[in-house]
Amino acid sequence: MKPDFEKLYFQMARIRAFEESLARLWRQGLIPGEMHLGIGEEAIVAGVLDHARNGDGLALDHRSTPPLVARGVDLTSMILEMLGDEGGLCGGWGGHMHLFSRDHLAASSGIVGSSAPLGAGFALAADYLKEGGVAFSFFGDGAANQGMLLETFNLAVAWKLPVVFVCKDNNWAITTRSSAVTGGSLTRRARSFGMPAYRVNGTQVESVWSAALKAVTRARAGKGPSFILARCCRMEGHFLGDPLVRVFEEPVKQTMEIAPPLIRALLAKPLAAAASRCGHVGYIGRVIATLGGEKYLTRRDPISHAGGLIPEQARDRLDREAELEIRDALAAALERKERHA
Amino acid sequence: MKPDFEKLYFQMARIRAFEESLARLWRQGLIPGEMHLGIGEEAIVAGVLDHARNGDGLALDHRSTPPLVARGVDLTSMILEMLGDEGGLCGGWGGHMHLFSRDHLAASSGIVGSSAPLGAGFALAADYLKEGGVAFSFFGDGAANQGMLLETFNLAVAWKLPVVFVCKDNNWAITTRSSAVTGGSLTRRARSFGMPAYRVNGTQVESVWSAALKAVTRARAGKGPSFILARCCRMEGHFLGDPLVRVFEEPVKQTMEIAPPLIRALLAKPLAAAASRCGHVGYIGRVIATLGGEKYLTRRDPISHAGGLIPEQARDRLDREAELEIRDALAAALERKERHA
Amino acid sequence: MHEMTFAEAIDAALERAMADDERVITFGEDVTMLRRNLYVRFGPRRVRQAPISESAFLGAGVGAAMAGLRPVVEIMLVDFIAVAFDALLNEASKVKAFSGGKWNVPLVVRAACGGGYGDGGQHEQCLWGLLSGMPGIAVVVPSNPPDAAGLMLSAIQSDDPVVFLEHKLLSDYWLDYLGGASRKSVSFDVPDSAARGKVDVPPVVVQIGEARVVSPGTDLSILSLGVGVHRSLEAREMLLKEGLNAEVVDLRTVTPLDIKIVTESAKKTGRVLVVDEDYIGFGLSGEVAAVLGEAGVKCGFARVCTESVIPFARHLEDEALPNTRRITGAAHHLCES
Amino acid sequence: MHEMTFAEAIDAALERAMADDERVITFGEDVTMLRRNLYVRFGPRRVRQAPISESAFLGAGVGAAMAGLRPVVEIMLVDFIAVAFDALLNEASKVKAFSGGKWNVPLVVRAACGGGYGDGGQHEQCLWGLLSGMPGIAVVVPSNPPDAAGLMLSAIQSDDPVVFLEHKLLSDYWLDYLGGASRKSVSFDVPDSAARGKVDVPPVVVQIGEARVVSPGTDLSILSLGVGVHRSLEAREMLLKEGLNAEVVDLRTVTPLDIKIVTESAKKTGRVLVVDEDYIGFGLSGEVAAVLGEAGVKCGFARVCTESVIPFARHLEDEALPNTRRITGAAHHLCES
Ligand SMILES: Cc1ncc(C[n+]2csc(CCOP(=O)(O)OP(=O)(O)O)c2C)c(N)n1
Ligand SMILES: Cc1ncc(C[n+]2csc(CCOP(=O)(O)OP(=O)(O)O)c2C)c(N)n1
Ligand SMILES: [Mg+2]
Ligand SMILES: [Mg+2]
Repeated sequence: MKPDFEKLYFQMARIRAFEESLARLWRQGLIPGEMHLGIGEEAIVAGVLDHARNGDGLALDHRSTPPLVARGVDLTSMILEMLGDEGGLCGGWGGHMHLFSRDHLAASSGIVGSSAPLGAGFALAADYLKEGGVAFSFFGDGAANQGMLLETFNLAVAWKLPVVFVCKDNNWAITTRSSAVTGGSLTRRARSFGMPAYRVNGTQVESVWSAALKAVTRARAGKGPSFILARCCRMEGHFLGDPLVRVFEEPVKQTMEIAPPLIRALLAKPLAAAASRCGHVGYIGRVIATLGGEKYLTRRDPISHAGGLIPEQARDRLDREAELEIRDALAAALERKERHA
Repeated sequence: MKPDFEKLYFQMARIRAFEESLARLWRQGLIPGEMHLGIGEEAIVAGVLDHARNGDGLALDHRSTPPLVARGVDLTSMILEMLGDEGGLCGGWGGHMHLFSRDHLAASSGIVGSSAPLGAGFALAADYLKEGGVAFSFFGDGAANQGMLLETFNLAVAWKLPVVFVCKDNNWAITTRSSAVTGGSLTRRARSFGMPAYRVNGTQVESVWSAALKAVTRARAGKGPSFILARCCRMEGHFLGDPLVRVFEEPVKQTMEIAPPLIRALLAKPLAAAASRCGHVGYIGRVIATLGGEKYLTRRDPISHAGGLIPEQARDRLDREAELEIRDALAAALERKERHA
Repeated sequence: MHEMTFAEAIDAALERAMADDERVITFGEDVTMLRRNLYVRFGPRRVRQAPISESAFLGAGVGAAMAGLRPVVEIMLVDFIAVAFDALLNEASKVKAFSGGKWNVPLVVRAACGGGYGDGGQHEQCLWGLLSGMPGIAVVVPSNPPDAAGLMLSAIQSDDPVVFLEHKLLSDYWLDYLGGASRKSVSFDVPDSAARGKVDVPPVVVQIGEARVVSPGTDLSILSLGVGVHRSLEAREMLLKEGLNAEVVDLRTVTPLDIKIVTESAKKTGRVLVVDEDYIGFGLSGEVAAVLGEAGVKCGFARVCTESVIPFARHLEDEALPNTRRITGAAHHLCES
Repeated sequence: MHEMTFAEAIDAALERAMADDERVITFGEDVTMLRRNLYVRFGPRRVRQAPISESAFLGAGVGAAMAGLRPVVEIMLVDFIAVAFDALLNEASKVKAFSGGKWNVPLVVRAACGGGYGDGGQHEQCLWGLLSGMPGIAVVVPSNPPDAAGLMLSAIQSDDPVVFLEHKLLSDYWLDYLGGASRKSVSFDVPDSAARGKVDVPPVVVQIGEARVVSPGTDLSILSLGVGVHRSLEAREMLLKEGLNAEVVDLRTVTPLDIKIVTESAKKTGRVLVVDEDYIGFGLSGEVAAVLGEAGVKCGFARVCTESVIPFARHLEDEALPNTRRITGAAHHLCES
């Protein structure tokens, strides 16, 4: 089987355009609080969810908008939700980390790791209520160290639940490099619980798609869970306005804020340890450099890659279509918001 | 290196004698509540803790007495604790699931899985306060599915903590066969987090001893945690008075209690599913049979095995010494209790 | 009406609900044995044994409930909810609000609670106050077989999460397992009228949120629940002989609290004594004081609760948990001041 | 005295404690960045980054404290304590009792709490009531820089577990991170006097368990903590103009509650209004009512708390959390009835 690349590309373009419109709204101050975007994860989301059917469950983490866009949740009502409008998807009560669409059996949670038990629960219900139904559980590499997620791997195997675990591995959990706090390997971890695990390049939609096909087929056949580890890039920092990314964007201002206390700490008496302290400052600098770097230096944009898989003409057309769809949704949302104000 | 088999045998004999004296006290009604014995785990405890030194930490689960006996905690004060005496190890406040000896850096908890983070914490402190110190964390096969334990595997590897995880695998968690609810393999699980794992026959003290030597040596050298999976037998049911074991001990009485509601359920209307229901009754019967069977049919008594490794004369002498020590401790405890009453 | 034990009443209600509604399933550790009667009837798909992974399977219960099942998830002893607390605090109790009222979680969490049999401080807690400290869930604590059956039915029928707590001193099998009741030489202060009683077949639903005046009185109101109700009734007898006529109210539901019955009783007697086996601080007894204050009822107030970690030794435990000596003492003190 | 932000004051106290005592270490997710000043000074052994494994590392904190360290464990936002609740409920808070008083756990759990910046119901909770619902731990909630520094010192010096809660509206860096304060176009109702202030160097210890009368008054007592203190002070100004003279008390410690100051204030004014950003039910406000009742203080009682899951939309959130409109309304109502 081969994927329909135009369809996949279109989903990715829709997601990207949607995320970018959220970014604009957030920067304008129209969306409160944290805002974690899924920019960089488009290929994973599109590649996996291309296999989803009506009635399949969707358990999401704090980067929940891309899968919801892919599953066809009404875009206007999602934007209205972020804007805190009572006409929003959740009446303004959920916001960007708690998006729920009962019609799509899709739920998200801001508690890292909780999308695993939730997905297992959706899969359990499918086992009773929906012949061949599956559930998708999305989470990050940081979440893969959360106990409730690990024990869910076991539960899903023990109960042969039709769930597909998708780890979007951007190698960061906020400012912590996952490789520095994660022992062993995540695919081996998943396999050790008794399920198949696939490691794919999450910026290449076709690789994700193929792995997901195997995982979903297995689940629909009643053979139990699978795990997909998809490497990707965090292109926008942890969240919008990420202070460490800002060091790159406004180097003077941010450095003025960050540096003085560091210098004080560097020189705090007793000075005995000054040499090693310089090393510690270096570490801070390196983390900031890498974090910012991912945004500005990355060349692993999944959209460019997917765009290369289809004719240029098609790409332009799909980009336009996606732009239009998002622009319309945005306009409708803002108009309604206006009317309400 | 070779173990001192007489020393190991003596520890095992002490543990067995101690556990048996607790069983008697419990049966007499002098100890309240649940009572989980470590009978069947002697070889694991003795084999591992032979490598323990002063200042090493000990994090225990609900079968905590054997390791405490092995580490030299005062036996009289432990018995007094079980008897609820204020002169007990914990003033009568802890009881058999919450035994604490600060002097031995030994603590237990009745929450399944919590001995892992606790052991990691002891190991963390050793890293600062005790050059070459290690911590031992004991738990069961059921606990190996507990999230906090799994994430501690990762934490211990990430932080290179000097902890030795010891899983006493009796293949049961109360009435649940672990193999029925555990995916994959436990040694692979541990390895997948990035630590060495050893699978040993936990009824053969020399095998345990050798694996523990490697694990402890690694930990003391600052190279991080290891995992030991030691298969053993649950010889006394889950706890004393285990109702499923009682079916074997008082078949008529217990069957009269257990059977009627089962028969009612078997015949509950609508009867459509009666055939499969018979299968379900069969399952219940099989679990009871296996559970009881372990007690009455087992031939994997670690004590007999260890006894075979030393001259008969030595064995008799050590048995006698152990008996005497426990008898004295018991007498002292009962006397003190008497005086208090 | 059938004569049933407390435990039989609960399982009869659950069995009835499972027979009536295919969506009702139950899972948890050892449930195939603990609920073996249900297992025989309904088999391993609807009575599922779980690994020791409370956060995974309670979290899965939330998801399953959202997706259309009506799971009754067993957490064995309520103390163990600590390892799965997120599923209640941040998931189950919040879905309805987060979804703008569009999605609900018909989940029952069933757990045994309470002490009086010598298991110590990690296995004998009540925790109903703590569990009530978040909006969005109900917590019920029956004190006798018909209420137990009726509240279990209500809990299963509820469209929102309910924690159902079963006191171990009332449930013979828990006492057998954990108290070691196979021994003739141990004894427990089990209130007889509570451990057995007549239950309608099918059981009559008891609404969540409805307290009940068990014994009317005039001098003070003793508000309690679970085993505390029976300790209070015993204390009532003693107080009667000493010239005090206490009203005993069985709250039955911790949250939502039956404010009407609580305030009416307090207004009538002018004195409220809360007998609560849960910890004294920041829980049910405080909430009672607050709703009385909010209602403008200016009455005497006292409480007999558990004030420390529950000690292991039976004699220490008996003193730590509410007992008739402490209740009558507090009642006298309250009526004198 | 140095002028410091709330956040600087806390970290100054922590830095001082780390400099004075080698046994003090701190760990948690992202602490190398969140506490980068400490990291530069003390390095990766004493400022340790942790995987997202709260039950493992909080449980390890308990063990480390038992074994002789004095860990300050960061749980980022207090909401996340739910995944590590066992370490507090069944381990840290019980070791002292279980060991017969022979062993103690000098552990500080540090977490950010509170709302007012639009993050929604899983990230803005207070939970201090819930955390106080078990014997054996202390919970402190400072409302200004000197108290923040003084309570952090106390917490580290305490031989028993202390939860230290840092309100996000008072801590500029949290507001920057989570509220997106890099945007000029968003605003928060930050009480200025609280987010910055003069702090002694070294900071002066503030004893755990000591409340403080912030502004004396005669007509009613407003008891509050954290950001609520500042909302109450603002309300006090409005009430003064309307002819009501309110006393504002900053509780500072949730448990152990300062019963003396609470009852004295209540006796003096005859009316108590609890302003508590935490959930209304089964928490601090109830406990205040109960200790007043136990002390025989018959006074008016009302509370302004959070009554539902905290909604995401800023306008809904502003109504859900205690605000001056609700406080003054409740005050008038209380004084009229
Ligand atoms: C239980 C819990 N701990 C900590 C947090 C704070 N937090 C939010 S996102 C995040 C990082 C998650 O990393 P990862 O799972 O890799 O997802 P990513 O943000 O990289 O997509 C953390 C630590 C949380 N929300 N929940
Ligand atoms: C978190 C938690 N869940 C459940 C229990 C109840 N429980 C006590 S012992 C036990 C079985 C433990 O099995 P295992 O770890 O294999 O130890 P074993 O008893 O077989 O030695 C269970 C489920 C508990 N104490 N704590
Ligand atoms: Mg990540
Ligand atoms: Mg076992």
